[in-house]
Amino acid sequence: MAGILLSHTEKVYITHGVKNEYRSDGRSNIDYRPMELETDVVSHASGSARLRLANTDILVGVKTEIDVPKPDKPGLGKIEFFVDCSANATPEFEGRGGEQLANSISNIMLRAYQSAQAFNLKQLCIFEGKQCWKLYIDILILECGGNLCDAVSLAVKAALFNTRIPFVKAALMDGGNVDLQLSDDPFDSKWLDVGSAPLLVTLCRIGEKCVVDPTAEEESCSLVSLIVGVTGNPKYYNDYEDEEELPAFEAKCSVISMHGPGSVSPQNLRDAINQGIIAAVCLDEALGKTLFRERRDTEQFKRHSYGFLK
Amino acid sequence: MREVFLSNCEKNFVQKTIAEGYRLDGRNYNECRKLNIAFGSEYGSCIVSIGETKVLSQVSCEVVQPKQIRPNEGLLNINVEISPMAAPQFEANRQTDLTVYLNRLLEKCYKDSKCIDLESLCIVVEEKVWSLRVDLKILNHDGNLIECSSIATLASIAHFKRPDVTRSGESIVIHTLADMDPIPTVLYHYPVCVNFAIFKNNILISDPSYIEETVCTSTSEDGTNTGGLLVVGMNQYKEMCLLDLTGAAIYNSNIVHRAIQSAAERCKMVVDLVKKDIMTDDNLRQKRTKINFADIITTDHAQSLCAKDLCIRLKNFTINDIEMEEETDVSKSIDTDDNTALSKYDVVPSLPQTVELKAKKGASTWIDISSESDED
Amino acid sequence: MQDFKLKPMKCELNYLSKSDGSAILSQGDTVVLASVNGPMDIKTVNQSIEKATLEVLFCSKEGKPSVADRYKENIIRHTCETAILGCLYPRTGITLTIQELENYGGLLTCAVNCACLALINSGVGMRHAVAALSCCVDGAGELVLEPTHAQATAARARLHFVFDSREKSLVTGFTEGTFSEGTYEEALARCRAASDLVFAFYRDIVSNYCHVI
Amino acid sequence: MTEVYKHIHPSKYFNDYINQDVRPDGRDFDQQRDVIININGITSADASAIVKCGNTTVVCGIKLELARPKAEEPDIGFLISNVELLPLCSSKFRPGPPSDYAQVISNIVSDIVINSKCVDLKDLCVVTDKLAWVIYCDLVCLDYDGSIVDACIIALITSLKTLSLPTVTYDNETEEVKVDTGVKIPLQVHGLPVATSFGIYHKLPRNIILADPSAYEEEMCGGIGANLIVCWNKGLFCGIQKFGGCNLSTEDEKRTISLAKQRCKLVEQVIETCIKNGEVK
Amino acid sequence: MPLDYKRFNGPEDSVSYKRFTADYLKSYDELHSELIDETGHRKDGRAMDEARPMYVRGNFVSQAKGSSYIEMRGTKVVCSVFDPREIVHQNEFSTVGLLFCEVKFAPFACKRQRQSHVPDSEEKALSVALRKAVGPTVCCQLFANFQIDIFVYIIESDGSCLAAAITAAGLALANAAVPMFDVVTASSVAIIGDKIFIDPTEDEEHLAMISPDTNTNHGVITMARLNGLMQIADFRQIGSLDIECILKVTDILEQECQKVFPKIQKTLVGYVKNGIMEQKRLSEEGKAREAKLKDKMLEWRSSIVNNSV
Repeated sequence: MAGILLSHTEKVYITHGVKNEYRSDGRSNIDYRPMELETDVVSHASGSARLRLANTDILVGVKTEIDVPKPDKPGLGKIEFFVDCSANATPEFEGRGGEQLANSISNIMLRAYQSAQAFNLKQLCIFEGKQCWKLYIDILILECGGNLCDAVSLAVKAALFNTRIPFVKAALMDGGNVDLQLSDDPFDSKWLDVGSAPLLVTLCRIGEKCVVDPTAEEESCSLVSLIVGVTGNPKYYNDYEDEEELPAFEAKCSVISMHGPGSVSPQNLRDAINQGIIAAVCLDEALGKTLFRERRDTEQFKRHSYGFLK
Repeated sequence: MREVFLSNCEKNFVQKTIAEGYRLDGRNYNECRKLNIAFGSEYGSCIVSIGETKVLSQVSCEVVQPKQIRPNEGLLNINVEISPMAAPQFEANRQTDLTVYLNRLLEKCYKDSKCIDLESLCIVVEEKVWSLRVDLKILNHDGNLIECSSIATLASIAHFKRPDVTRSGESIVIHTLADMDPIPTVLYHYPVCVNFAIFKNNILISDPSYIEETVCTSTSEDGTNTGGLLVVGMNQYKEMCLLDLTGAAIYNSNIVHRAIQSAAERCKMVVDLVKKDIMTDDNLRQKRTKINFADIITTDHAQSLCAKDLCIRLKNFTINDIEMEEETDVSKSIDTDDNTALSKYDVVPSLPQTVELKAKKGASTWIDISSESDED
Repeated sequence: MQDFKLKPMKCELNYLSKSDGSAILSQGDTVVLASVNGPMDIKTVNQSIEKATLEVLFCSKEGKPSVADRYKENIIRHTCETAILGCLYPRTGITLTIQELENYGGLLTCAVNCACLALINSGVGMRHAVAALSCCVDGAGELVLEPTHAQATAARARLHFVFDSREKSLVTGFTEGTFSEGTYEEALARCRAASDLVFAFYRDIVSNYCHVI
Repeated sequence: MTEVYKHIHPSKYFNDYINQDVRPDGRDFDQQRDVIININGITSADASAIVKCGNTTVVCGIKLELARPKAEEPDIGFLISNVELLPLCSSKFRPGPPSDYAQVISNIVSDIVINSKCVDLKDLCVVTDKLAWVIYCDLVCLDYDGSIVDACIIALITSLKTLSLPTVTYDNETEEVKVDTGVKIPLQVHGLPVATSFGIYHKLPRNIILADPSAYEEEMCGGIGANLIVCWNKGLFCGIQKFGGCNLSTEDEKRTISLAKQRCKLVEQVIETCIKNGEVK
Repeated sequence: MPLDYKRFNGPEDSVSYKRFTADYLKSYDELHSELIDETGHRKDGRAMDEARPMYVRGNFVSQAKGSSYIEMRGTKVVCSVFDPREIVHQNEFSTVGLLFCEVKFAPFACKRQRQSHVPDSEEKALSVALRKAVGPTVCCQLFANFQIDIFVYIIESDGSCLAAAITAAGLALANAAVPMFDVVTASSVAIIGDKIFIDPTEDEEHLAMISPDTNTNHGVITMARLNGLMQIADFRQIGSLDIECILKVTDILEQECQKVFPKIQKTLVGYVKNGIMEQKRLSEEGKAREAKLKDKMLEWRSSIVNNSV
């Protein structure tokens, strides 16, 4: 993707490593690299997050706007993803170079969030058929170090978790217009329910095996990769009194998509999907626990802010 | 845009002559070419020419929804277009840096200076306002485009009249021009952009021609650039609304000073002319005289393409000398002709050094060579 | 014979100094400005090894491009392509730019005539000159040659023809509205006869300039 | 072998055929290609027609919409027709917004429909100044093999003839609109304009008129598109357009007009039978 | 939105009349009950696991190098492929050829709303998916620095558009004699709860995209398969499905793709046969002509000999 030039021998080295479940940075095939996550980094946005996964750097901002719902979906809000591949990430993104990549990422995010079981747009409704919230999710790719999709989905979920939307009172006026009343208190707002929002896991097929969280070098060794979007478990994102009473959770696929010029055998595909779901569930648990702990800390003014933009 | 190359000898020659106090067309440093404004049959259309530079401007209006942040203001859009008509190096339907530059300067000068009462363009708050669109077409590019297009913008906006509107309850009625007298646009002040070329960091030249503009912004032979273009936007009250410099940095503050002073004079002159011309035009319209762009066509006067190249400075000759020499083949009717058939070049005092070829149907050709001393 | 009166025509050549050839023409109240540049170097993709590529650009007064403008460009391009001896200038481009100044009916015929004058003025080699004329069928079914603005807008049909100067054969034709076969033939014949007047006007203009040069 | 010859020496190849008084596809100079019409094949459109003139294939689909009429003309509806020349129909066209040529064709087709006055736009108004029908006619070329205007006009008129408008009720008080698709009224189509394209091939001593030229013939006659389009509608012309190509003499012109008239009758028959068959079904 | 200057535009506020019909907004349950009748058959009379009949032909567009047309009742797709051409605006040498795919809907293709002329995100996504699906089968290494254009036009869309587009593109590529590893076919299913709709229509797809309130499965899966090599070229799922369901559907889809395969094969073989026959006929004709010429020549020679004698 990002102008990585590898010699044939280097490629063989990586491929052989993957075959023996031992990757060049010491991980096994199902390990993620360490990542840093920070939320609430952009003060002007309703919610924001910055994620750094090894060399991949993503900044996500969520903006809210009041809009009119679609005529055929009167009870639902709207969500829109916009990916900007900054030319800082790699010189190839200069001009319109990153457009294709940006389109494919925003497209897969949109598809992943389409199902109500992944993200319920009903919570964005203000007045059925008249007014709703529209979420603009701006994704800025600051640096490319492989595995963009996973990083983007993590950052988006974190940013949405961090998003507050103000309480609005709506009343129907004469002539079919809706009167909106916004509270004067900026803290009079609600959190979005994002527990079930999906995470994407990219499985890169190298040789005959699949690895998660590929580095840029590994990506260039692979002909085909599979992206699996898996819904999250709300348990980790909320403070339930009694966990026993929750309905049994089952991770579901909200999107599957293939990339790259190669093809896979049916058995490979099945294994990869299985592997992807397992990885996503682990990832979701880690993310949920971290975010929830952070929110609790913030509420108790214990939060230490660090990192850039702050 | 195709690239235009300027030869070194051309560049050097221009720089040298200007340093010596001469300009190619014989003007003084602060002398401008002849400014002419011609109005078309519709309100808000005019062709402005400064010398050979010609710009067509047309104002049109339509009813639109206002912007949410300014619900009680109308809109103003300025749109500059440079087609291959202006000069061969331009390509069709392609925006060049020059187009963007001109557009931006004009927007600064007319939108950001708030010279137009946008609130008077409002019909129904938050629902309907007039949107004015100024379309500028560069017809001929012979330097000083910014000044010419700024005068064209000003003249056409000042000349423009929008249809009258009456409100009856919810609905609005837009009257045709025949129905009800149209309403002129309210202008708080009349800003004009004046363009100067700077040579050698201390020579200030008003109304630069195409070649002067090109030379002053290009690097000289020794690789340094000591010239540039300075645009001053100013209204008739000597209030500045725009200052823009392209080219080399100025280390001589005096030059800006001089430019502003000179611009003030020029603005006054231009605004007066615009106002006067609009007045005359209005009077003519009241008398139901037909005004049309066809009026700018002069038929009794033919100019050959090479006339431009014959612009030479003949200081040491007087017209009498030449007439003596050429008496044999010059027709007797020169003097009478000069007085009766006024062609646009005969009345141009700022172009005294042109050598011109003139033909009348049926008459034999004759040559008229005039010089500065003759004009004096 | 009264039908053979055309609208007053006025023309100035070399109106623009930067173009290789230019003309401003008024026919009645309609005024058009045309400029010709070329033959000059163009992009390799647009080059033709057999003849010069003619590019026509029609600019309406109010600036917004429209589908109808492209149609006008197409008509002018086709007309001028037959008139120009393009094979003299292979691998080059000729740009013809037309600017509408005033439109009081008959804009397209005026534009074609103006384009022809500008081409003559530019010195591009030409097979023949072209003359465009229009004619309309009024409410009573009568033919009116070179109608005024009011007549043209009220007319049932408007027919426009372009003829060449050598054989007076039809180069281009375009019509608006509905009309019968008889009307068409009469209109064609009448316009063809009247085209002489336009050519005479061209000759006048050109001879004027011959004296100068 | 012939294919190679055609590629290497396209004009000579063509000339060889013309010298034998036959066209490369075996037709006579005056002969037109067969017309095949299929109506209402596209169920997602409100009316549709697929027309094949030889290889040239055009699909017309009509979509109905409702809108407020223009303030200046409150009692008329809209008829919007556009021609799309897809990149898939010929290698001459590239993806992206319509080329200049596509715009010219759109303009010609739309002019013919307006000039022939075959649809009275006043019929399309539901409530004056409040509601009117918008008929979007999208003409899509699937195979470009010349004489595109002919095929477009046939497709457009045929689909207009099969179009019927649902009934609309408009409540003046609440501004509520109700549409009943159960009851439909056929649209009144007056007249039946038929366009006939000709190519004019330059040849000494006499130019040759080619009726219904194919894409290759059009190219030989001076570039993309037909040279002469004659549109005949119930005894009247509603458009004669000639662009470029060689100049046209008076006799040639007479012949094209008589050919256009003949063609008009033929096409009329085809359309009528097609619609009748459709109704029977 | 900026106005499109290159087309005739209707009024900006126009809306489809279907918005005002009585059955515009139906509840989920209503729509759900309409899909299947009491006997377990679908609206159009098919069984759940029955695909629509498919009409396939090649050589549809005379001007293209290769083309195809596929009709599955309400879904009609045209595809054409052109000669490889040099990549424009490319500075570097690329060792593999490029595929350029464009999928477009006709403005009147969808039942509900008029499609805009400007490519929307769905068209872009379909184009990307198509490129992914046909990419593995084209021998791109054979035409370095060139690109092959594949244009797909959906004249009418009634579900399973992507599957139809991929199958059509596969056929058109083969028809254009582009070197390929294998024939690619595609098929799709819609899942609503425990029901699996093979080759879904627009209504079925639409419903499968909406999530019911209960936490049941719903979604659409499209798979493209290289039948000879038994490889999966593309796999695309959307909705919310559990793993068992996906694995089950994968098997079903493989079988469905396999079912389409012979149809495409037959069509292709037919064209090859015709081509050979045509070639034979031409060469025979040529031989006959030559023989005739030879006779004439002999005649002429003998006449000369006779004369001279």
